[in-house]
Amino acid sequence: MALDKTGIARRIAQEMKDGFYVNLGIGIPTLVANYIPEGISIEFQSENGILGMGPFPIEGTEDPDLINAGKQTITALPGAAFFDSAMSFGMIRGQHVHMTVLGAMEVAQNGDIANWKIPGKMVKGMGGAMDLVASADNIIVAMMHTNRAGESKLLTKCTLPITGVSCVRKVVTDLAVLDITPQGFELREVAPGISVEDVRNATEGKLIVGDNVREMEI
Amino acid sequence: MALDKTGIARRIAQEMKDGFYVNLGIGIPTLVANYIPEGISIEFQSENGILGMGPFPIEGTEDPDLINAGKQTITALPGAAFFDSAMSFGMIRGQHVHMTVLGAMEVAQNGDIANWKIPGKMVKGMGGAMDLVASADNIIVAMMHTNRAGESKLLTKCTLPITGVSCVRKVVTDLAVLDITPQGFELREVAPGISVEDVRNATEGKLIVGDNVREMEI
Amino acid sequence: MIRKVVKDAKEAIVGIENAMTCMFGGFGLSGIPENSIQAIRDNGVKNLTCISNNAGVDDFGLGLLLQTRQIKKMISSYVGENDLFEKLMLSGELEVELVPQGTLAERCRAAGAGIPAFFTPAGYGTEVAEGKEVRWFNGKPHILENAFEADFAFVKAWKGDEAGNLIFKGTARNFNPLMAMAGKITVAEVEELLPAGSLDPNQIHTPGIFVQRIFEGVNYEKRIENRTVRPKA
Amino acid sequence: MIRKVVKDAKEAIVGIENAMTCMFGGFGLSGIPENSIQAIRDNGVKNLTCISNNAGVDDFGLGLLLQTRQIKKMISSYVGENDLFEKLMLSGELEVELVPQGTLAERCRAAGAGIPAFFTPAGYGTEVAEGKEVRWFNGKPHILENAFEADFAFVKAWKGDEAGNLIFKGTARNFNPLMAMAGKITVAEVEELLPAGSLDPNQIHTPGIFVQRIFEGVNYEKRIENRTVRPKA
Repeated sequence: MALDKTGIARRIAQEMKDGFYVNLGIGIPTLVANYIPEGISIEFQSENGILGMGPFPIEGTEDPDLINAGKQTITALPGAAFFDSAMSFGMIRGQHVHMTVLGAMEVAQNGDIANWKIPGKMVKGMGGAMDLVASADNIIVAMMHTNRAGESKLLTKCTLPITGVSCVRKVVTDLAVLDITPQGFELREVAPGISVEDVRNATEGKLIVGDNVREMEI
Repeated sequence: MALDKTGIARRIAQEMKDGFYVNLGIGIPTLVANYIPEGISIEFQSENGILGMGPFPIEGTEDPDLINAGKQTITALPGAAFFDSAMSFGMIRGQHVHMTVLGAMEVAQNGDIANWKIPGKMVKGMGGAMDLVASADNIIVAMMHTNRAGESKLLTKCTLPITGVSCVRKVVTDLAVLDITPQGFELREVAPGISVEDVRNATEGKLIVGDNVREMEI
Repeated sequence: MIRKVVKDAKEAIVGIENAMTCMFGGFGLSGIPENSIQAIRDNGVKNLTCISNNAGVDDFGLGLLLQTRQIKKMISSYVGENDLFEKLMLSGELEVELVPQGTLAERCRAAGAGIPAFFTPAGYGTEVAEGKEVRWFNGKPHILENAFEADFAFVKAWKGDEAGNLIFKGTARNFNPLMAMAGKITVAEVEELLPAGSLDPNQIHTPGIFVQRIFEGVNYEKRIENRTVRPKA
Repeated sequence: MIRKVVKDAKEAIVGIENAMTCMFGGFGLSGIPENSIQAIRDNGVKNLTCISNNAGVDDFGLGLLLQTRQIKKMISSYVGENDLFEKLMLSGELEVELVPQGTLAERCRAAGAGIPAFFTPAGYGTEVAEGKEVRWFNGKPHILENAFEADFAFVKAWKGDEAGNLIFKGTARNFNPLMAMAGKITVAEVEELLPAGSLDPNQIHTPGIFVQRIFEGVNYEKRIENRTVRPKA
């Protein structure tokens, strides 16, 4: 069965390594914070100016001066630090943030990503996404494998204006875990109950299937 | 009679305008702080990271964590701020500092200044001088008119490696006040008891003498 | 002490003119100069180019100046959450330049720090890079971005002193210190204005040299855009 | 909490190798990483390239590593006040690259902030500009300067916490926060090391993300280079 959003977040949480500073985008990526494996230490950065971001505040303790990049009220953990936007993106561009998890509208088999604009329809802006994808060594995309119309979001080439070039390293969808390799989308894992054929049918871009595809453990 | 260093400092202090942020170099420029006219407000910046620099500390209260760019122990006035070197030179390059007073070995009639290096003899480095002279709109040089060998320090062209190009606006020496103009060193004032001829004899570069040369009031 | 204290926002915006470029601090509705925005609306000045990470919401923040059609152009990184904005943009009434958030921040800082241009990897290969110089460093492509220029910068701080020093709180800091550096005239409104000497000089975020005018703001609403909470245990 | 605390300077410098490039915070003798410098001297590693605004004095600060001939090259803005330095430089034993102080600071920050190069007016028309690209902005010439690279950055702070957050005191801040951003491995020594949560997150100068190793230093001398005082009233 295809994963739900929580399942995608759980699977991505397994990618975290001890000592990582991590930036989580809006949507599914935000959920990842809830599933960090026991025994490893991670700190979350939000690009609007906090390191050491904690969970949402207890009702009644919200502070308008303490939000995340999704403009949600948050809390700060012991050891947190606040800083301005130039320093924040200094951390990002300077590759001090080890991993970025982002949503996407489309990912191409060469690692291009599109997630900021649908010409004529939606022009909200790129926010910090272009800085994030151009900088981090380790970009993971969290998204559904197909859009609401059932069309694949894993493409030969992006059709929407791109956010960054050849930057995505890994895609985790409701159906599969795929690495971006020079050959294309290399299938690593399938969701429980999902077949390689299911993934192939949902993937427009070039899919590489090796011998060692396994089922996700989540 | 030619001015002493204190006299030069007193004359330069008259150039200060209310609301100026000022950076004073090492040597004669440092003395300027002692002669700010009554009724105007000035704040001193030192490029190692303080705004609102005060006088030297009372004996016994020196703090190794509180020095100026000459590495002298100082104090901080109420309203002072400390900052890092990048922000400090941001203030300087960004022209937030209104006036810079520097010493010099040589000044050329086009406003070039040399004050950081004597090849083969003295190579201490430029410190912040190159940033200061390249940035400020209002650079005043405080120096003796001639060197110890009696040679003019106001030249047609600098002989030493320069610190900056066409940047000096005004020179105040023991003999005179001169503006740098497209025509050369324009004599504005002479020290009490000094004649225009004295200044002419001590000036190797092109000297412009208008009708309105007056005696310094200090 | 250099005199910088003004009475209120009305006095603080004196000199603002049609077609000027103005920066506004804040991220979403957090840390925005509420008083200055109100005063600009009351002033009625028109054809402004506004540099701000976001454009407020329909009835708050810079949304107020969109309602009154005082903004000709917005330079921002993210402009969602504002229906009027979308309508004005699609109808062509409002020009919009979208800039990656980190580039926006750095272009403000650069303006204040006398750095006219710098290379950044952000936006390479995208629409943002069109017409910009590309150069490779360390095996990676970068684009050349220029410093902004701004006639006024409007920022909001938590505490300030009469010397113009500012301290921000939490993530309300965001773009404020960078824009404070960048304005030809920087106006700081603060929740609490204190005598010089009241703030620890080690803790100043924006040294007073960057601030030309400062006042204690009134009636801060500090609206929360996206209230998210955990239930009480 | 990400683990960063090490026992002492000896443990903090593990991995340092001959011919590495190291940054050292401090201005004159103020804010220098005294413990780390001692440990590097004891370690004996050689042929270092050192980026530091100054080179210490004969018997303190980086002067200690000059005595032992561990430094191959100094990149600094001002190297006066050190006779041994002058002797080594003139004899050719020591390479020296002089950099304008503001450019030095900005090249450190740029390294940490992922800005590979930027334009600055400082040094145009001087020896410093030789071989560098010149470009005019706003009617003024500027030169292109590159970010530094450093294997290690050694910084000294007043207070630090176990999360690596740093707070500096007075003008001992200087280059320390910039170099902290720039090191592949940044070692912070602090006068007081506190548990996470002890420092106000609004007051952090260097967020812990930039610091890989932190320890509480011992026996700080904090020598004053140029003691100037007024007499007691």
